[in-house]
Amino acid sequence: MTVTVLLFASYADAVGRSEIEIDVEFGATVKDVIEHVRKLGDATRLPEAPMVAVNEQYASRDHELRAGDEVALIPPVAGG
Amino acid sequence: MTVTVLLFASYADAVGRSEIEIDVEFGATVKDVIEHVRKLGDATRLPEAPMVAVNEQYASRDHELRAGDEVALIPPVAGG
Amino acid sequence: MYSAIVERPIDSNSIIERVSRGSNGAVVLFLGTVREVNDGREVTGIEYTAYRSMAARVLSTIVEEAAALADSNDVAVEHRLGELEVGECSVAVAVAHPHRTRAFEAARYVIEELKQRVPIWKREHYVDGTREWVRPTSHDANDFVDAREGGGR
Amino acid sequence: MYSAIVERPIDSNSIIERVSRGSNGAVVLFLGTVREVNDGREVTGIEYTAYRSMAARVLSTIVEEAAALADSNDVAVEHRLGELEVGECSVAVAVAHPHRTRAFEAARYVIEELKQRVPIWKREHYVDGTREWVRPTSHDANDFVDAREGGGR
Repeated sequence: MTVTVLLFASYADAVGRSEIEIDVEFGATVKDVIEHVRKLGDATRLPEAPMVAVNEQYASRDHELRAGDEVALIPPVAGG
Repeated sequence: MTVTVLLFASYADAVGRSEIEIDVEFGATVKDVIEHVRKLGDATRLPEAPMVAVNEQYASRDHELRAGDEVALIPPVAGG
Repeated sequence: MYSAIVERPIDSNSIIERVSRGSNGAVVLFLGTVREVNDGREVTGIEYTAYRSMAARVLSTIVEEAAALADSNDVAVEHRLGELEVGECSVAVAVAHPHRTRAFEAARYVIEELKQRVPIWKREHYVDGTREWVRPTSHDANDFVDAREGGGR
Repeated sequence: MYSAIVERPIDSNSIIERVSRGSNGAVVLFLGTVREVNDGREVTGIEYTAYRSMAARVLSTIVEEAAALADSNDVAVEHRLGELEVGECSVAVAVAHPHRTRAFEAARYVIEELKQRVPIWKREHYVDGTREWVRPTSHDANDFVDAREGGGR
Protein backbone atom coordinates (compact mmCIF):
# COMPACT_ATOMS: atom_id res chain seq x y z
CA MET A 1 0.00 0.00 0.00
CA THR A 2 1.08 3.60 -0.54
CA VAL A 3 1.46 6.33 2.06
CA THR A 4 2.55 9.93 1.62
CA VAL A 5 5.49 11.11 3.70
CA LEU A 6 5.88 14.81 4.45
CA LEU A 7 9.23 16.24 5.50
CA PHE A 8 9.81 19.68 6.95
CA ALA A 9 12.61 22.06 7.83
CA SER A 10 15.87 20.22 8.70
CA TYR A 11 14.37 16.83 7.80
CA ALA A 12 13.45 18.09 4.34
CA ASP A 13 17.02 19.34 3.96
CA ALA A 14 18.41 15.96 5.07
CA VAL A 15 16.40 14.03 2.51
CA GLY A 16 16.42 16.70 -0.17
CA ARG A 17 12.65 16.47 -0.62
CA SER A 18 9.56 17.60 1.21
CA GLU A 19 7.09 14.98 0.00
CA ILE A 20 7.55 11.32 -0.94
CA GLU A 21 5.12 8.57 -1.89
CA ILE A 22 6.33 5.25 -0.54
CA ASP A 23 5.12 1.68 -0.75
CA VAL A 24 4.92 -0.21 2.53
CA GLU A 25 3.65 -3.66 3.52
CA PHE A 26 0.13 -4.03 4.72
CA GLY A 27 0.24 -3.58 8.52
CA ALA A 28 3.30 -1.31 8.39
CA THR A 29 3.81 1.08 11.30
CA VAL A 30 5.20 4.55 11.75
CA LYS A 31 8.50 2.92 12.69
CA ASP A 32 8.70 1.18 9.30
CA VAL A 33 8.20 4.48 7.50
CA ILE A 34 10.91 6.15 9.56
CA GLU A 35 13.36 3.35 8.72
CA HIS A 36 12.48 3.63 5.05
CA VAL A 37 13.01 7.40 4.99
CA ARG A 38 16.29 7.24 6.91
CA LYS A 39 17.74 5.13 4.06
CA LEU A 40 16.80 7.80 1.53
CA GLY A 41 18.60 10.65 3.19
CA ASP A 42 21.43 11.55 5.47
CA ALA A 43 20.43 9.27 8.35
CA THR A 44 22.70 11.05 10.81
CA ARG A 45 20.46 14.08 10.38
CA LEU A 46 17.25 12.09 10.74
CA PRO A 47 16.87 10.79 14.28
CA GLU A 48 15.76 7.21 14.92
CA ALA A 49 12.70 8.40 16.81
CA PRO A 50 11.46 11.70 15.43
CA MET A 51 8.05 13.02 16.33
CA VAL A 52 5.53 11.88 13.76
CA ALA A 53 2.01 12.94 12.83
CA VAL A 54 -0.36 10.68 10.93
CA ASN A 55 -3.12 12.61 9.20
CA GLU A 56 -2.22 15.69 11.27
CA GLN A 57 -2.39 13.92 14.64
CA TYR A 58 0.72 13.12 16.66
CA ALA A 59 1.20 9.35 16.59
CA SER A 60 3.39 6.78 18.34
CA ARG A 61 6.05 4.64 16.64
CA ASP A 62 3.87 1.54 16.64
CA HIS A 63 0.86 3.30 15.13
CA GLU A 64 -0.39 1.05 12.31
CA LEU A 65 -0.84 2.77 8.97
CA ARG A 66 -3.56 2.53 6.37
CA ALA A 67 -3.36 3.08 2.62
CA GLY A 68 -3.32 6.77 1.75
CA ASP A 69 -2.22 7.96 5.19
CA GLU A 70 -0.26 11.20 5.37
CA VAL A 71 2.78 10.58 7.56
CA ALA A 72 4.63 13.73 8.60
CA LEU A 73 8.07 13.63 10.20
CA ILE A 74 8.13 16.53 12.60
CA PRO A 75 11.46 18.12 13.56
CA PRO A 76 11.64 19.74 16.99
CA VAL A 77 9.05 22.49 16.72
CA ALA A 78 10.21 26.06 17.17
CA GLY A 79 7.19 28.28 16.77
CA GLY A 80 6.52 31.42 18.74
CA MET B 1 2.98 71.17 66.80
CA THR B 2 0.97 71.12 63.59
CA VAL B 3 0.58 68.30 61.10
CA THR B 4 -1.42 68.17 57.88
CA VAL B 5 -3.93 65.36 57.54
CA LEU B 6 -4.99 64.26 54.08
CA LEU B 7 -8.21 62.33 53.55
CA PHE B 8 -9.22 60.51 50.40
CA ALA B 9 -12.21 58.79 48.83
CA SER B 10 -14.60 57.32 51.44
CA TYR B 11 -12.60 58.82 54.32
CA ALA B 12 -12.91 62.30 52.82
CA ASP B 13 -16.66 61.69 52.50
CA ALA B 14 -16.85 60.55 56.13
CA VAL B 15 -15.15 63.67 57.45
CA GLY B 16 -16.49 66.04 54.82
CA ARG B 17 -13.03 67.41 54.08
CA SER B 18 -9.93 66.28 52.22
CA GLU B 19 -7.29 68.25 54.12
CA ILE B 20 -7.07 69.35 57.76
CA GLU B 21 -4.38 71.08 59.78
CA ILE B 22 -4.38 69.74 63.33
CA ASP B 23 -2.42 70.51 66.47
CA VAL B 24 -0.95 67.56 68.30
CA GLU B 25 1.31 67.17 71.34
CA PHE B 26 5.03 66.89 70.80
CA GLY B 27 5.75 63.14 70.47
CA ALA B 28 2.32 62.35 69.07
CA THR B 29 1.99 59.23 66.93
CA VAL B 30 -0.04 58.18 63.93
CA LYS B 31 -2.49 56.59 66.40
CA ASP B 32 -3.11 59.96 68.04
CA VAL B 33 -3.90 61.57 64.71
CA ILE B 34 -6.32 58.79 63.81
CA GLU B 35 -8.16 59.24 67.12
CA HIS B 36 -8.32 62.96 66.56
CA VAL B 37 -9.75 62.60 63.07
CA ARG B 38 -12.30 59.97 64.08
CA LYS B 39 -13.86 62.54 66.43
CA LEU B 40 -14.26 64.99 63.55
CA GLY B 41 -16.19 62.70 61.28
CA ASP B 42 -18.50 59.76 61.18
CA ALA B 43 -16.32 57.40 63.19
CA THR B 44 -18.22 54.33 62.07
CA ARG B 45 -16.99 55.05 58.55
CA LEU B 46 -13.39 55.65 59.69
CA PRO B 47 -11.83 52.42 60.91
CA GLU B 48 -9.78 52.34 64.10
CA ALA B 49 -6.72 51.15 62.21
CA PRO B 50 -6.70 52.54 58.69
CA MET B 51 -3.61 52.38 56.55
CA VAL B 52 -1.60 55.58 56.98
CA ALA B 53 1.19 57.22 55.05
CA VAL B 54 3.48 59.81 56.58
CA ASN B 55 5.16 62.01 54.01
CA GLU B 56 4.10 59.55 51.28
CA GLN B 57 5.53 56.46 52.99
CA TYR B 58 3.33 53.82 54.60
CA ALA B 59 3.77 54.08 58.39
CA SER B 60 2.79 52.07 61.45
CA ARG B 61 0.39 53.25 64.16
CA ASP B 62 3.19 53.99 66.60
CA HIS B 63 5.20 56.04 64.12
CA GLU B 64 6.20 59.25 65.90
CA LEU B 65 5.36 62.45 64.08
CA ARG B 66 7.31 65.63 63.56
CA ALA B 67 6.03 69.14 63.03
CA GLY B 68 4.90 69.71 59.47
CA ASP B 69 4.43 66.03 58.66
CA GLU B 70 1.86 65.14 56.01
CA VAL B 71 -0.28 62.33 57.42
CA ALA B 72 -2.53 60.63 54.87
CA LEU B 73 -5.31 58.27 55.87
CA ILE B 74 -5.47 55.69 53.10
CA PRO B 75 -8.74 53.84 52.43
CA PRO B 76 -8.42 50.34 51.00
CA VAL B 77 -6.73 50.99 47.69
CA ALA B 78 -8.56 49.99 44.53
CA GLY B 79 -6.38 50.94 41.60
CA GLY B 80 -5.99 48.93 38.45
CA MET C 1 11.64 52.16 32.96
CA TYR C 2 8.56 54.34 32.76
CA SER C 3 5.68 55.03 35.09
CA ALA C 4 3.02 57.70 34.95
CA ILE C 5 -0.31 58.74 36.36
CA VAL C 6 -2.28 60.34 33.52
CA GLU C 7 -5.63 62.02 32.97
CA ARG C 8 -6.03 61.17 29.29
CA PRO C 9 -6.84 57.93 27.45
CA ILE C 10 -4.10 55.31 27.59
CA ASP C 11 -2.53 54.34 24.28
CA SER C 12 -1.42 50.74 24.66
CA ASN C 13 0.76 50.94 21.54
CA SER C 14 2.83 53.72 23.01
CA ILE C 15 3.32 51.66 26.18
CA ILE C 16 4.49 48.70 24.10
CA GLU C 17 6.83 50.95 22.14
CA ARG C 18 8.44 52.12 25.38
CA VAL C 19 9.67 48.60 26.11
CA SER C 20 10.29 47.19 22.62
CA ARG C 21 13.90 46.65 21.60
CA GLY C 22 15.64 44.25 19.25
CA SER C 23 17.21 42.42 22.16
CA ASN C 24 13.81 41.42 23.52
CA GLY C 25 11.97 38.38 22.22
CA ALA C 26 8.84 38.70 24.34
CA VAL C 27 6.45 41.48 25.26
CA VAL C 28 3.67 41.04 27.80
CA LEU C 29 0.99 43.72 27.98
CA PHE C 30 -1.67 43.85 30.67
CA LEU C 31 -4.69 46.13 30.25
CA GLY C 32 -7.22 46.76 32.98
CA THR C 33 -10.55 47.92 31.59
CA VAL C 34 -13.80 49.14 33.12
CA ARG C 35 -16.29 46.31 33.43
CA GLU C 36 -19.97 46.81 32.75
CA VAL C 37 -20.98 44.62 35.68
CA ASN C 38 -19.27 44.39 39.06
CA ASP C 39 -20.58 42.28 41.94
CA GLY C 40 -23.83 41.94 40.05
CA ARG C 41 -24.47 45.67 39.63
CA GLU C 42 -24.62 47.34 36.24
CA VAL C 43 -21.92 49.97 35.95
CA THR C 44 -22.07 53.01 33.67
CA GLY C 45 -18.62 54.33 34.44
CA ILE C 46 -15.85 54.67 37.01
CA GLU C 47 -14.19 57.69 38.55
CA TYR C 48 -10.57 57.18 39.60
CA THR C 49 -8.90 59.44 42.16
CA ALA C 50 -5.50 59.23 43.79
CA TYR C 51 -3.13 60.57 46.38
CA ARG C 52 -1.35 61.66 43.32
CA SER C 53 2.19 62.47 44.46
CA MET C 54 2.42 59.30 46.53
CA ALA C 55 0.79 57.20 43.81
CA ALA C 56 3.40 58.37 41.31
CA ARG C 57 6.16 57.61 43.79
CA VAL C 58 4.90 54.12 44.69
CA LEU C 59 4.26 53.28 41.05
CA SER C 60 7.81 54.26 40.20
CA THR C 61 9.14 52.10 43.04
CA ILE C 62 7.11 49.10 41.86
CA VAL C 63 8.49 49.49 38.34
CA GLU C 64 12.02 49.54 39.75
CA GLU C 65 11.30 46.39 41.74
CA ALA C 66 9.86 44.64 38.69
CA ALA C 67 12.87 45.67 36.64
CA ALA C 68 15.17 44.22 39.28
CA LEU C 69 13.09 41.04 39.39
CA ALA C 70 13.23 40.65 35.61
CA ASP C 71 16.77 41.98 35.27
CA SER C 72 15.49 44.28 32.53
CA ASN C 73 14.80 47.99 32.32
CA ASP C 74 12.02 47.43 29.83
CA VAL C 75 9.11 47.86 32.21
CA ALA C 76 6.40 50.49 31.72
CA VAL C 77 3.13 51.33 33.43
CA GLU C 78 0.49 54.01 33.08
CA HIS C 79 -2.56 54.50 35.30
CA ARG C 80 -5.37 56.81 34.30
CA LEU C 81 -7.40 59.02 36.66
CA GLY C 82 -10.73 60.78 36.13
CA GLU C 83 -14.00 59.58 34.65
CA LEU C 84 -13.84 56.43 32.54
CA GLU C 85 -16.58 54.73 30.56
CA VAL C 86 -17.22 51.00 30.36
CA GLY C 87 -14.57 49.34 28.21
CA GLU C 88 -12.02 52.12 28.65
CA CYS C 89 -8.54 51.26 29.83
CA SER C 90 -7.62 52.32 33.38
CA VAL C 91 -4.18 50.79 33.56
CA ALA C 92 -1.59 49.41 31.15
CA VAL C 93 1.53 47.47 32.07
CA ALA C 94 4.12 46.38 29.51
CA VAL C 95 7.26 44.35 30.07
CA ALA C 96 9.69 43.21 27.41
CA HIS C 97 12.43 40.69 27.96
CA PRO C 98 14.65 38.36 25.95
CA HIS C 99 12.63 35.47 27.43
CA ARG C 100 8.92 35.21 28.03
CA THR C 101 8.87 33.73 31.54
CA ARG C 102 10.48 36.82 33.00
CA ALA C 103 8.20 39.11 31.01
CA PHE C 104 5.09 37.37 32.33
CA GLU C 105 6.39 37.37 35.91
CA ALA C 106 7.34 41.04 35.90
CA ALA C 107 4.06 42.17 34.31
CA ARG C 108 2.13 40.18 36.88
CA TYR C 109 4.27 41.62 39.65
CA VAL C 110 3.53 45.20 38.58
CA ILE C 111 -0.24 44.79 38.45
CA GLU C 112 -0.45 42.82 41.72
CA GLU C 113 1.71 45.29 43.62
CA LEU C 114 -0.07 48.25 42.04
CA LYS C 115 -3.39 46.92 43.28
CA GLN C 116 -2.03 46.43 46.78
CA ARG C 117 0.14 49.48 47.30
CA VAL C 118 -0.67 52.40 45.03
CA PRO C 119 -3.06 54.90 46.66
CA ILE C 120 -5.71 55.05 43.97
CA TRP C 121 -9.44 54.71 44.55
CA LYS C 122 -12.37 54.21 42.28
CA ARG C 123 -16.03 55.11 42.58
CA GLU C 124 -18.41 53.17 40.43
CA HIS C 125 -21.41 54.87 38.91
CA TYR C 126 -24.43 52.61 38.57
CA VAL C 127 -27.36 52.58 36.19
CA ASP C 128 -29.70 53.69 39.01
CA GLY C 129 -27.70 56.92 39.43
CA THR C 130 -25.97 55.96 42.67
CA ARG C 131 -22.22 55.86 43.09
CA GLU C 132 -20.05 53.95 45.52
CA TRP C 133 -16.39 53.69 46.45
CA VAL C 134 -15.15 50.26 45.46
CA ARG C 135 -13.56 48.10 48.10
CA PRO C 136 -10.91 45.73 46.86
CA THR C 137 -12.24 42.24 46.27
CA SER C 138 -10.55 38.91 46.70
CA HIS C 139 -11.40 37.78 43.17
CA ASP C 140 -7.76 37.88 42.32
CA ALA C 141 -5.03 38.59 44.81
CA ASN C 142 -6.16 41.47 46.96
CA ASP C 143 -6.41 39.47 50.18
CA PHE C 144 -3.18 41.13 51.25
CA VAL C 145 -4.79 44.58 51.39
CA ASP C 146 -7.82 43.33 53.31
CA ALA C 147 -5.49 41.74 55.84
CA ARG C 148 -3.37 44.87 56.24
CA GLU C 149 -6.43 47.01 56.60
CA GLY C 150 -7.47 44.86 59.56
CA GLY C 151 -11.02 44.72 58.33
CA GLY C 152 -12.22 43.12 55.16
CA ARG C 153 -15.63 43.43 53.68
CA MET D 1 -12.16 32.23 19.96
CA TYR D 2 -9.85 32.97 17.07
CA SER D 3 -6.72 31.35 15.72
CA ALA D 4 -4.92 31.91 12.47
CA ILE D 5 -1.68 31.26 10.64
CA VAL D 6 -0.94 34.34 8.55
CA GLU D 7 1.66 35.54 6.07
CA ARG D 8 1.32 39.26 6.71
CA PRO D 9 2.39 41.51 9.59
CA ILE D 10 0.47 40.93 12.84
CA ASP D 11 -1.60 43.85 14.09
CA SER D 12 -1.68 43.51 17.88
CA ASN D 13 -4.56 45.99 18.16
CA SER D 14 -6.81 43.83 16.03
CA ILE D 15 -5.96 40.82 18.20
CA ILE D 16 -6.88 42.80 21.32
CA GLU D 17 -10.11 43.94 19.69
CA ARG D 18 -11.08 40.33 19.03
CA VAL D 19 -11.21 39.61 22.76
CA SER D 20 -12.33 42.96 24.22
CA ARG D 21 -15.83 43.12 25.63
CA GLY D 22 -17.49 45.18 28.35
CA SER D 23 -17.80 42.13 30.56
CA ASN D 24 -14.03 41.73 30.71
CA GLY D 25 -11.89 43.68 33.16
CA ALA D 26 -8.52 42.35 32.10
CA VAL D 27 -6.70 41.80 28.83
CA VAL D 28 -3.34 40.06 28.59
CA LEU D 29 -1.42 40.30 25.34
CA PHE D 30 1.72 38.34 24.58
CA LEU D 31 3.91 39.25 21.61
CA GLY D 32 6.80 37.17 20.42
CA THR D 33 9.30 39.21 18.44
CA VAL D 34 12.42 38.43 16.46
CA ARG D 35 15.52 38.96 18.57
CA GLU D 36 18.68 40.46 17.14
CA VAL D 37 20.91 38.04 19.05
CA ASN D 38 20.21 34.38 19.77
CA ASP D 39 22.68 32.09 21.53
CA GLY D 40 25.32 34.73 21.01
CA ARG D 41 24.93 34.98 17.22
CA GLU D 42 23.81 38.15 15.51
CA VAL D 43 20.56 37.58 13.65
CA THR D 44 19.41 39.57 10.62
CA GLY D 45 16.04 37.87 10.25
CA ILE D 46 14.03 34.71 10.66
CA GLU D 47 12.14 32.56 8.20
CA TYR D 48 9.13 30.71 9.63
CA THR D 49 7.68 27.65 7.91
CA ALA D 50 4.96 25.28 9.01
CA TYR D 51 3.07 22.08 8.35
CA ARG D 52 0.36 24.53 7.70
CA SER D 53 -2.87 22.52 7.84
CA MET D 54 -1.79 20.71 10.99
CA ALA D 55 -0.46 23.91 12.55
CA ALA D 56 -3.82 25.61 12.05
CA ARG D 57 -5.59 22.62 13.52
CA VAL D 58 -3.35 22.33 16.59
CA LEU D 59 -3.47 26.08 17.18
CA SER D 60 -7.24 25.97 17.11
CA THR D 61 -7.25 23.06 19.59
CA ILE D 62 -4.93 24.96 21.95
CA VAL D 63 -7.21 27.99 21.86
CA GLU D 64 -10.18 25.78 22.72
CA GLU D 65 -8.24 24.29 25.63
CA ALA D 66 -7.25 27.73 26.90
CA ALA D 67 -10.84 28.92 26.62
CA ALA D 68 -11.99 25.92 28.66
CA LEU D 69 -9.24 26.58 31.21
CA ALA D 70 -10.24 30.23 31.54
CA ASP D 71 -13.96 29.59 31.15
CA SER D 72 -14.01 32.36 28.53
CA ASN D 73 -14.30 32.43 24.77
CA ASP D 74 -12.18 35.56 24.57
CA VAL D 75 -8.95 33.91 23.46
CA ALA D 76 -7.17 34.82 20.22
CA VAL D 77 -3.88 33.88 18.62
CA GLU D 78 -2.12 34.63 15.36
CA HIS D 79 1.18 33.18 14.16
CA ARG D 80 3.01 34.60 11.20
CA LEU D 81 4.97 32.64 8.59
CA GLY D 82 7.52 33.82 6.05
CA GLU D 83 10.51 36.13 6.33
CA LEU D 84 10.59 38.39 9.38
CA GLU D 85 13.05 41.11 10.28
CA VAL D 86 14.49 41.77 13.73
CA GLY D 87 11.87 43.33 15.98
CA GLU D 88 8.92 42.08 13.94
CA CYS D 89 6.17 40.16 15.67
CA SER D 90 5.96 36.42 14.96
CA VAL D 91 3.13 35.54 17.31
CA ALA D 92 0.43 37.38 19.24
CA VAL D 93 -1.80 35.89 21.93
CA ALA D 94 -4.61 37.84 23.59
CA VAL D 95 -6.92 36.71 26.36
CA ALA D 96 -9.60 38.81 28.02
CA HIS D 97 -11.43 37.82 31.16
CA PRO D 98 -13.45 39.43 33.93
CA HIS D 99 -10.49 38.72 36.24
CA ARG D 100 -6.80 39.05 35.57
CA THR D 101 -5.51 35.79 37.05
CA ARG D 102 -7.39 33.73 34.50
CA ALA D 103 -6.32 36.03 31.67
CA PHE D 104 -2.65 35.62 32.60
CA GLU D 105 -2.96 31.86 32.99
CA ALA D 106 -4.73 31.33 29.69
CA ALA D 107 -2.34 33.57 27.73
CA ARG D 108 0.60 31.71 29.22
CA TYR D 109 -1.05 28.39 28.42
CA VAL D 110 -1.48 29.31 24.76
CA ILE D 111 2.12 30.38 24.20
CA GLU D 112 3.62 27.44 26.11
CA GLU D 113 1.49 24.86 24.31
CA LEU D 114 2.06 26.58 20.97
CA LYS D 115 5.80 26.29 21.44
CA GLN D 116 5.52 22.63 22.33
CA ARG D 117 2.88 21.33 19.94
CA VAL D 118 2.38 23.49 16.85
CA PRO D 119 4.43 22.26 13.88
CA ILE D 120 6.20 25.50 13.01
CA TRP D 121 9.92 25.86 12.40
CA LYS D 122 12.22 28.79 12.09
CA ARG D 123 15.48 29.29 10.29
CA GLU D 124 17.65 32.12 11.52
CA HIS D 125 19.66 34.19 9.09
CA TYR D 126 22.95 35.42 10.50
CA VAL D 127 25.11 38.43 9.75
CA ASP D 128 27.74 36.19 8.11
CA GLY D 129 25.20 35.04 5.51
CA THR D 130 24.62 31.55 6.96
CA ARG D 131 21.24 30.25 8.00
CA GLU D 132 20.29 27.54 10.44
CA TRP D 133 17.16 25.77 11.65
CA VAL D 134 16.57 26.72 15.25
CA ARG D 135 16.28 23.95 17.81
CA PRO D 136 14.03 24.71 20.75
CA THR D 137 15.97 25.90 23.75
CA SER D 138 15.30 25.37 27.41
CA HIS D 139 15.48 29.08 28.21
CA ASP D 140 11.81 29.00 29.04
CA ALA D 141 9.73 25.87 29.11
CA ASN D 142 10.64 23.85 26.07
CA ASP D 143 12.16 20.99 28.02
CA PHE D 144 9.01 19.03 27.28
CA VAL D 145 9.72 19.00 23.55
CA ASP D 146 13.33 17.98 24.04
CA ALA D 147 12.18 15.11 26.21
CA ARG D 148 9.52 13.96 23.76
CA GLU D 149 11.96 14.14 20.92
CA GLY D 150 14.17 11.68 22.78
CA GLY D 151 17.24 13.67 21.93
CA GLY D 152 17.95 17.18 23.03
CA ARG D 153 20.71 19.33 21.79
